[in-house]
Formats: sequence, structure tokens, C-alpha cells
Amino acid sequence: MSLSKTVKRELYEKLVLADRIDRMIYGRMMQGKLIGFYHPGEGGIAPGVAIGHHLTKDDIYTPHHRAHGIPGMLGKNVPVERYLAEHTGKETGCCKGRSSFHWSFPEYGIYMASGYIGFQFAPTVGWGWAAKRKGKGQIVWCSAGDGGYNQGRAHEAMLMAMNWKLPVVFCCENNGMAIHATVASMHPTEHISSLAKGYGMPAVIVDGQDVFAVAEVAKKAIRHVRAGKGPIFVETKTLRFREHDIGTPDLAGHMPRSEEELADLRRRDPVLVATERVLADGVLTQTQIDTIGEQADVRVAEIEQFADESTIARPSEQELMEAVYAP
Amino acid sequence: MSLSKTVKRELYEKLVLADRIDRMIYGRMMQGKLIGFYHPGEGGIAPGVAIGHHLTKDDIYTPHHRAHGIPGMLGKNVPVERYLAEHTGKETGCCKGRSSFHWSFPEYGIYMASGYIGFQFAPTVGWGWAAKRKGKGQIVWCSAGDGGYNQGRAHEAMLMAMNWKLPVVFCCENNGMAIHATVASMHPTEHISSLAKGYGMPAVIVDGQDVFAVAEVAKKAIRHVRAGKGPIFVETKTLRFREHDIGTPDLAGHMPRSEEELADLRRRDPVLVATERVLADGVLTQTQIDTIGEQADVRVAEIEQFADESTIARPSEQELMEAVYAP
Amino acid sequence: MPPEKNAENTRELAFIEALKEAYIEEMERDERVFMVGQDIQGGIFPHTVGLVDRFGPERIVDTPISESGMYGTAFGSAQEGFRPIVDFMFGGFTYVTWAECSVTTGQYYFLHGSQIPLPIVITLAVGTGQRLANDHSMGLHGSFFPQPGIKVAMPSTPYDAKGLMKAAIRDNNPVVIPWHMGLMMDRGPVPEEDYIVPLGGADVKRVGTDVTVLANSLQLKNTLEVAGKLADEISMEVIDPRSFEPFDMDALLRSLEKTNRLVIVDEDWERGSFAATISARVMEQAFDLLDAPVTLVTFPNMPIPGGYMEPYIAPNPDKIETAVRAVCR
Amino acid sequence: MPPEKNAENTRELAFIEALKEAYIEEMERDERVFMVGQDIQGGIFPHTVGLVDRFGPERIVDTPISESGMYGTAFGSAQEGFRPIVDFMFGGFTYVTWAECSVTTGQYYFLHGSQIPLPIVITLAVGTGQRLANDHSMGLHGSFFPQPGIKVAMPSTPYDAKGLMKAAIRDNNPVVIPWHMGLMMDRGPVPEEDYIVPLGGADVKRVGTDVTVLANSLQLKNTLEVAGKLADEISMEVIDPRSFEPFDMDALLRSLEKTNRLVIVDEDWERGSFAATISARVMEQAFDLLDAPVTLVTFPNMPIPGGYMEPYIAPNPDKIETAVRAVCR
Ligand SMILES: Cc1ncc(C[n+]2csc(CCOP(=O)(O)OP(=O)(O)O)c2C)c(N)n1
Ligand SMILES: Cc1ncc(C[n+]2csc(CCOP(=O)(O)OP(=O)(O)O)c2C)c(N)n1
Ligand SMILES: [Mg+2]
Ligand SMILES: [Mg+2]
Repeated sequence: MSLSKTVKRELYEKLVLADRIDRMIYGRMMQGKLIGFYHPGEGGIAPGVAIGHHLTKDDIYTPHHRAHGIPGMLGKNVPVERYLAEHTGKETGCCKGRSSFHWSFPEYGIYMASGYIGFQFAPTVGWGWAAKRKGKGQIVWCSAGDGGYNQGRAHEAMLMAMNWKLPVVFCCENNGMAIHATVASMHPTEHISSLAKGYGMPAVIVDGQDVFAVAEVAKKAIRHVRAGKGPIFVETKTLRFREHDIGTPDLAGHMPRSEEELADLRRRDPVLVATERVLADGVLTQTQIDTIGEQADVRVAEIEQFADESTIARPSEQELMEAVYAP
Repeated sequence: MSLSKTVKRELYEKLVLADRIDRMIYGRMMQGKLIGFYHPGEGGIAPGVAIGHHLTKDDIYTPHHRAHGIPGMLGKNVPVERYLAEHTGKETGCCKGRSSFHWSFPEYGIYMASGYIGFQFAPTVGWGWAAKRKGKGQIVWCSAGDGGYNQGRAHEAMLMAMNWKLPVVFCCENNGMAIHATVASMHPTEHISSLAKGYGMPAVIVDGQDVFAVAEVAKKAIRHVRAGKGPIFVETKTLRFREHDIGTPDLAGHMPRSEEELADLRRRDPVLVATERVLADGVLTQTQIDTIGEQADVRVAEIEQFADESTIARPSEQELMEAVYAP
Repeated sequence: MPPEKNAENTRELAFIEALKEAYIEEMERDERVFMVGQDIQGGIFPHTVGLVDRFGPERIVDTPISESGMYGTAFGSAQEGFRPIVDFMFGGFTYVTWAECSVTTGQYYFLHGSQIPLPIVITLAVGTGQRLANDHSMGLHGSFFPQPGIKVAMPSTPYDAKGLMKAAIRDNNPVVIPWHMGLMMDRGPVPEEDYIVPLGGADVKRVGTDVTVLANSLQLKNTLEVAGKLADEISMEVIDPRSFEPFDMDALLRSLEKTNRLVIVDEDWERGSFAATISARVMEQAFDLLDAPVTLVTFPNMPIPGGYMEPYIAPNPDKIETAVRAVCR
Repeated sequence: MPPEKNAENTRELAFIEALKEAYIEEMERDERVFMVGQDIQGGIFPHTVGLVDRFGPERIVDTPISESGMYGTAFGSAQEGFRPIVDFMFGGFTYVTWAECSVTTGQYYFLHGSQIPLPIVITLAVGTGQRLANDHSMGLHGSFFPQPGIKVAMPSTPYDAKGLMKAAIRDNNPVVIPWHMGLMMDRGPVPEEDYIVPLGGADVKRVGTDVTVLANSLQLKNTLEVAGKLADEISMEVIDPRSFEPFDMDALLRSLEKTNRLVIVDEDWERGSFAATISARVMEQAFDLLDAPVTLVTFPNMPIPGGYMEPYIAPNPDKIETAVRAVCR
């Protein structure tokens, strides 16, 4: 079940765009042009792009929080300028500029972000239950980090999804770290996906630096759950090139990660990996690649412009009070 | 590693006593001579007796809530008359008559009961951490039911205990039911102990109706963790002959369990099984068995007398206010 | 308009039967309504017994003892257009998944730009009387009450139980309905025809002139008992808030204009309670109406003991009488 | 007796450095004291940075993102004789394991017969100013405050931060110490010698005669700003409760005897708040002292919005000034 040339091209375009948006947001944060915090995606953007790409608009998805879900949103064709507008406090933001970073695109099956790591596990049960009960082939993709799977909520969701054979993919975007903690010290086995064994859930492990490899696995996993075969676990082994969130030192435990270590990791940059692949496989020429880069820059500029030109949201207290309860 | 004759005799005595205390409490509840509720143990008392028996006074133990932990307390030689006094609201109760059923025998390493299923998982991490840090060979035995292992807390405790190689036995007293829910509908695999696989934790399954079999497994498991080899999982397959708690109908799902089903289960009564074994193995004669029964009745009468003759605890509001904070 | 409580088509029902009628009628009215909880197919409390025969296990959904997954079944499906009723059995179990059912639920609609509603009813059995001690006896209305974005109402009669539950199910917001175990078997008139008791409407359960007593749930019953007993000496007006959020401040102020004295009875701790909040609001909004300080009858600030202590530690008729007499002195 | 704040051996320290000194001194004093949390070896907030070099990973314990197991490490080890400090990072994360850190903790000592103490310090960063919206900004003192068996205190100066933290660590009960992120880098005098600020003692941070303002934490700072600004018009007495439970009612009443007016500023929702509770207590205990109704400055009852809204939705100097002026009218 290999990917078509068209799909590969689309994935490559989205990957490049995800990368440039991430750098743009990083830059804005450093310039003070963002509200709250940002968790840079560099090194770990491939899984989201690949996963989102294979989901239909109706499918329910919690993109992983790294890069604030943007790779996954791009994958799913969400208008991410509305995310940037939100994160800059604008009226055009996806949550009317109220949420700082708690995005929500219900019309795209992306209901929510939350300040709680592991928040997605509880509603995943409900989304899966609803999807199954409606019986229209909708599925749920629940992504979380290696740290996220430390949450007891993960156990409850996997248990219940298996009991009910819900159409849910449990995905771990394992970048080997959670803030400063290394996965080696926070999980007792080599793979997070070993958890799936406890429930008799099938599991796949894939190289998360290779957007095409993840896309193939995602496609198969989605087919599996859409066919009513119950949950499946997908672990993507990925990386984090930068600090956890901008402003926090980049430590492993309490020691800084070394320049060498980081340089080493960067050899596995997902854009680098993908570029080599598309060139080698004859999917794209260098000229095409350059064009894609330029188009991405144009799109990045558009996104910034949209956010920057939108009006700051400053509703009155009264207006806000009226927005607390649904009519 | 088979059990000595003496140990078998002691186990048998405690089993018979646990059985008669359980029936006594059942009777008292029906007569209105108990406070709050009672979850009868009949059918499921062997694991507690066997486990408690192999723990030292210092070891930390959360006996399973069925039969309100009394089999495990007897195993560990706790003066259970103080539990009955508690459950009847007396000054001599193990919590001064304030707790209804929230027993606590800190001097026996039994810190607490709680109204929350799965409460024991969180402190188990702390008990295990403390035991390891003290390095005096103390261990923790954490028992919960098949329903208890549905709690996300179980995941967090198993994960952390494995990370830190804590001296903890995770035990599931699986009686196939949680109130009305059957384990078949609430857990996706045949054995709860399959969860251990997720953490690379060794697991053993044992016939929970056979007090001697459980005792052998418990002894080995305790030796394993005491030797610093990290956590181990023990699943005892056991039964529940009566309703979940007195007053609640005895249903599986929403259908009553049938007379035949219950009669069938009763063929595996732990006292019956043990009696056959001790007779067959020449551990005890019928006369000795009769004597053990008589002695148990005497002890039961003593326990009741202790509770009945103690004064009802009715401290003033002022006295209670002074007991809220430790000095 | 709700039908008269003593209309012709009114029968006597137990509190718990009234609750059950609300579930049945709303599930029949609206396919999207369903229930999820633990052992609700069997029924730990009688309010769900038999529902599975009528609606099947697809709509009377039992879950493992996994409160976050159980609550998540409601939360996620509500976003997908269902209208779940989630039954927590004993109220204290909400604390097991508190992040989800308090702040995440309360903030969802507002913080995410008021886009899609989150119609969830959270129901729970609460209260003293079973002598199960603190964790099984505490009231949870006071814990949900401060959470913005969540409504909280608590019935004290079979009529209100059915009417408030139906209003909650039809509301497009998360609504918490704790119900007191001590009222479970109380009987009272319940009309057969469709009605709701709107959230946010208090009810004058007894008219009086000397003092207003605001009391809910089991404590309303205790208060009415005291009002009867003292009738010859003190004329007590007894108001049932029914709904804590939204709260019917107008009804309270109307009563205070007449009585100028207020006692609030609340089966909760004083610290951070609904009772204290209303006292503070009365202070701010009606200082000049008061002839005596507002007095609270709540738990002393200790965990609720079990054993024989509960009846004299919890609010009870004696304590209410003492407070009423003191305020009217 | 605490040493004078301006004794010779007093240095200027940042709030967060003062907290850290408390940890260090108490860990050196007492082998049983240790810290547990997430990423405290690295340090998300500077109060733990470097501690692991001094005390090793055995006493600066990092856990997975498993709040119940993390809190359980504290709870269980406290029963075994240790004296844990558990750091929840952002305060809202306590809700993830709320059953454990609220009711199970608060009831343990009392319900189980007052047998063995449970000395745990729960510390958490709270407050607005980071513009991270509701779940990362809400105050948690109001949620812990009602829980019987738990003490809650909140420092507003480096001096109090060190002194309250040390008192909490030495206390034999669960003590919650939220600290406001907006104060993190504030500097102030801190004596070098050993001292504690006893739990339950309020502090008059500014003497005045016209109106008493009870304000804590960042809002204390805002209140002092307003007091300075209005000095020529209105003489504000500013009291820092420092400790919510136990609460120093005597200090408040002493002040009210002089001013007869009270504003309470509390960075929390009004519903079920500390502020409302104190208003209710003042009503009951000091009705006759009041020349004007007690007025609260709190959040409006909505989830705390992020974006540009936080500064004008949260309590702030403008809102405090308005309330003070209204009460003094
Ligand atoms: C319940 C909860 N606990 C702790 C945190 C603080 N926190 C934010 S991100 C994070 C690490 C997440 O690690 P992981 O899931 O592996 O994702 P990554 O950031 O590595 O992609 C932590 C601990 C939180 N937000 N919520
Ligand atoms: C957190 C929580 N949820 C639900 C309950 C209600 N409850 C009490 S006992 C029980 C079933 C427990 O089943 P299991 O752990 O298998 O033990 P068993 O009673 O079968 O021995 C339930 C659901 C509870 N006490 N606590
Ligand atoms: Mg990670
Ligand atoms: Mg069971």
C-alpha cells in the first residue's frame, strides 16, 4: 500500500509549510508578538502532517500539542491563520481571541486543546462511542506524547475503547522527552506502545522522522479502525530539536543537552529526510522543491498578515458574560 | 517451595475464622447491628488470608475491600475486634468510632481504607518509595479487585513502581464482577494481569479458591520483591457468592444470577476446597477440623462481645474539632 | 407555565420515581438523550432500575470503574451532538475525574469561542443519613457551584426533581443535579403532563413574616419541620433556592423586604459554601434591609464523621431552630 | 519570635529565591524532608533550580506526568515518616488528582482516629499575568480552602514566602502553599537567621483609618499601589491574611473597630470564595461594626479569558480603587 506521487507531493508541501510556520512562530515569540507560550515543533513535525493528511474532515482528531498542533491542522487542511490570529488575541481567532492557545475547530473535527496533558483521553472515549453509534465510518485519532501516556486517563481510554471496539487510533508521538524528563527514566520498557499489549491491542512502531513512512502507517491504521476492527496503537519515534517551550532551558534531567547531541539529532531533520527521499524517488526535482519553498514563504506571509491585520479582541465584560452559557 | 504443615494449619484456622466472621457480620447487618454498609466476602476470602499470612508486621498492605479487609487482617494478625468495634461506632474502634468503615491500623502497616475504589494505587507509590529508601526489606502489597484495575490510578502506580523498581506486589483479586458488571464486559482480555505486560512486569495467575496455592504464590512474590527485583503482578481468580453489598440485588448486568449458577460457584467454596486438601494431605484430621470450627466460634463470640460491650462513641463537637489537625 | 401541583392529573410519586420519569420522558422525546454510568443497567439506586429493558444497553450505558473514561463518554459525545446524562453514583466520585467535570467542562464553551454547546447533565447522589462518613456523605453542590460555565440545581421534592431534571436535560449547558439520598423515598404530587421547573427559579415553600430561611434539599425538609413546630411563636418564610447557579436573588430579596432577617441552611462546610456566598451577596445588595446579621447553619469545619456522630454534627432541626431563635431575638 | 524584617543580617532576595532558601534550610535541618514533582530537577520555575546538585535525585524526585502517582509519592511516604513537599507546577494540575489531594488528604487524620500525622506541603504556581487562560491561571486557594483538615496559606512578599514555607514544612498537617507567578521576581528583605511566619497570622501591611482592605498575594501588591495613590484622600488599612485556614479573624476585627469599612480583594471567582466566606463571617461576628456593606473585588463569574482580556477582567488597581471609593462614599 504505497503512497501515490500526488500524495507524496502534498505531504512534502505540507511538511515544508509546517516547518516554516513553526520557525515563524518561534521568531514571533522571541519578538514578543505572541500571547502566552509556544512549544516549538522543530524536529517533530512529520507525524502530525502525515496523520492529518489521511483523516477526512469529519474524522475527530486531537493533534499533538507540539508546534501547537499546526502540523496536524495543516494535514487536515484547517485554515491555520485563524490559529495564529487566536494566539495573537485577535477577533478573527478560532476562539474569538479568548483562549490564548486553546484552539478549537469543531467544523474540522478538532474540538479542543487544553492546558492539561492527557486531557484528550477522556473525550476520545466519547468521540469514539458517538462515531460508532452513528455508524457513518467516522474515526477518532488520539495523539499524545510519550509524557501524555503517563496519565492514568490513557489507561481508562484504551481499556474502554477496546471493550467497546471503538474506531480509535491511539498514537504516541514519542520524542524521548517530556519537558526535561527523558522517556528512559519515565517509562520502564523500550516502547510506549508496549502498553497496548495490556489490552490485546495491535501496535505498530514507525520512524517519525520520515513523513512518508508515517503516512503509510497512518493510512493502514485508519483503514483498520474504519473497518470496525477496533482500536490500534501507533507509535512514532520522533525528536525535539529545541527547548520544551520558549524560555525554558533545554535540559535532559538537569543537564543541558550538548551541542553535539543536538547536531546529531538535526541530521534526522524531517524536511531533510523527506527532501532526500523525494529527490531519490524522482517525486520532485530540485527546481520544484525550490518553488515549494517559495510558495511556503508566501503562505507564511499571508498567515502573518491575516493575524496582524485583524483587530485585537477586547470585548466588554458584559459581552463576555453573555458568552459564558449557550442559549 | 511448598508450605510446612504448621503454616497450612495456621492458614486453615484463619480461613475458617475469616469465613465465620464474615457470616457473623452478614447476620449483624441483616439485624441492623452495623453502621453503613457491608460487602460480604463469602467465596472470596482465601486470597486475603493467604497474602496477609506471609507479610511481616512492618510490611505495608491494603487488603482488598471485600469482607472489609478482614481476611487480610486476620492473615496479618490484626486484632479484628477493633474493626468490628469501629463498624459498630464504638470508642474502642480502630478509628475511635468515627469512620464507619474506613479502617486504619498503622501499627500493622495497614494505613487506610477509603470510599474510593482504586484509592490504594497512589499511596502505594509512596509506600514503595519509602520502603526502598529506608532499605530495611519492607515491602508493599497492593490488593485491588478486577474493578479496581479499571482505574487510571492503577496505570500510574504500575508505571512508577516499575520505573523505580519498588518493592511492590500488585495483586488483583479477580472475582469476575464489579457490583453488577461482569469482568468479561469491562476488560478486553481474559486476564487482568495482562496489564502487567505493558510495563514488562512479571505476572502470575493462581486459583484464588485454594488458600494454599495463593499462599505459595504470595510467598514467592514477596520473596521476589523483597530481594529488590522490582514489582510483580499476582492475579487470584476468585468468586463472589453473594450480592455486592447487602441490600443491593445480586445481578450480572441487569439479570439476576441464577440459583444454578450460584450453586455451581459454591462447589468451589474456599473452606470446602481447603478442608478437602488438609484431609487428603493428612495435615489435619476431621476431629482437629471440628475443634478448629469450635475455636473459631469462640473467637467470633469474643469479637462480638468486645464490640457490643464497648461504649458508643459520642464525642462532643468541641472534642471532634480538636481532633481535625495534628498537634 | 408549569401545571399546578394539584392539578387533576397529579399522582403521588416517590422522589426517585419522579427522577426516573424525567429520564424516560426525555429519552422518548429525544433520541440524542442517553445515560452513562456504572451499574446503571442494574441500578445501585432505584432511579435507573428497569431503564435498560426499555431503552437497551446502547442508551443505558455501563462503563468500567474508570471515571475519566465514563465522564469522557458524556463529554465527547456531547460535542458530537448527543445529550448525555452521566450518573456518578455517589457524588464524591466526581473528584476522581475532577479536572474533566469541573474546569474543562465549565470553560469549554466560553474559552473556545462559544461555538458549539456542551449539553451534559451530571447527576449524583449526595448527603448525610447513610452514615458512610465523609467521602460518601459530602455534598458536592458547593464544589461545583464556583465553577464558571456550569449550572447547579438541587431538587427537594418529587415535583422539583422531575421538573428540574427535565429542564437540565433540555438545557444546552452542563448542568449538575445532585440529589439527596435522604429524600429518595419521599412521596409527593407529580403531574402527568409535561412540565419543567426552570433553572434559576426559587420557590417559596412556606409563607411567613418574621424571618426568611433559605434551605435546600434534605435541609429544606428539616426547616419545614421547624417552621411547623415554631408556627405559634415565629412565622418562618421558607425559600428553596432549587437552583444555586443561576440563583434567584430577586425571590430572596422580595422575602427579605418583608422579614428583614435571614438564616441560610446548607448541608456543606461553611468555608467556601453557597451559604456564605449568598450571605455576602445579601450584605452587598441588601445591607439596609437587614435587622440582624445573616446566620448560617452548616457543617462545623471537620470531615463528616460516620458512626453515631453524624446526626448531631450535620445540620439538623435542633440547630436550625437555635439559629432561627437567635436571629429573631 | 520572627526577627525584624530590617535586622542587620537581612538581604534583599527575590520571592522565588526566598522560597528556595526555605526548602534548602529545611532539607538540611531534617533528613525526612524531600521534594517530589515534575521536572523539578531541571526546574520549570526557578524555585527548584540547582537543588538536585545539592540534595541528589533521591531527595529531589522527578516523576512521570502521573499526578496521582506523583502525589501518592508524597502521601504514602508521609505515612511512613517522611515529610514531603510536592510541587504541582501549575496549580490547576491538582484537579487531575483532586480526590487524593483534597478529600482523601483532608479526612485522613481525623477520620482514621487521629492516629498518625500527615505532614505534606503542597505547593503550586497560580495566578493571572501569564495570559495562558483559565486552566493555567486560576487560583487554587479557593478550592483547597473549604476542605476540612487542610491548611492553606499564600505569601505575598519574599519574607512571608520563606517564613510561611518553613512553617508549612514543620507543620504536622497537610498545608497548601499556592504562590502567585506575578510575584516571582519581586525583591524584598529576608533575614538570614532562622524564622518562621506562623500559619494563621495576618499581617497589617499598611496602617490606615478610613477603610480596611483585605487582600492577598498579587492583589495585595495592587492594593498597596492604590493605597499609595489615594493616600491624600482615603486612609486605607491593608491587611494581608497570609493564611486562609487557619484565618486570623482577630486581626481583621481589630482593624474594623477602627475603620468600620471593609473591601476584600481576592483573585478568585466570587462564588464559593474565601472573600465571600470572610464577608459572611464579618456579617455574623461584627455586623454592628459596619458602616457600609462589605464589598468584594473578584473575578466576574466567567472562565478567565486569555488574549488581551485578562488585564481588564481580573481584579486590578482600577477595580480596587472603584470599590474602595464606593465603600467610603
Ligand atoms: C496534567 C498536566 N501535568 C503537567 C503538565 C506540564 N507539561 C506541559 S507539557 C509537558 C510535557 C509533555 O511531554 P510529552 O507528552 O512527551 O509531549 P512533548 O512536549 O514531548 O511533545 C508537561 C509535563 C501539564 N500541562 N498538564
Ligand atoms: C471511584 C469509585 N467509583 C465507584 C465506586 C462504587 N463501587 C464500590 S465497590 C465497586 C465495585 C468494585 O469491584 P471490584 O474492584 O472488582 O471488587 P469486588 O467488589 O468485586 O471485590 C464499585 C464500582 C467507588 N466506591 N469508588
Ligand atoms: Mg515527549
Ligand atoms: Mg470484582
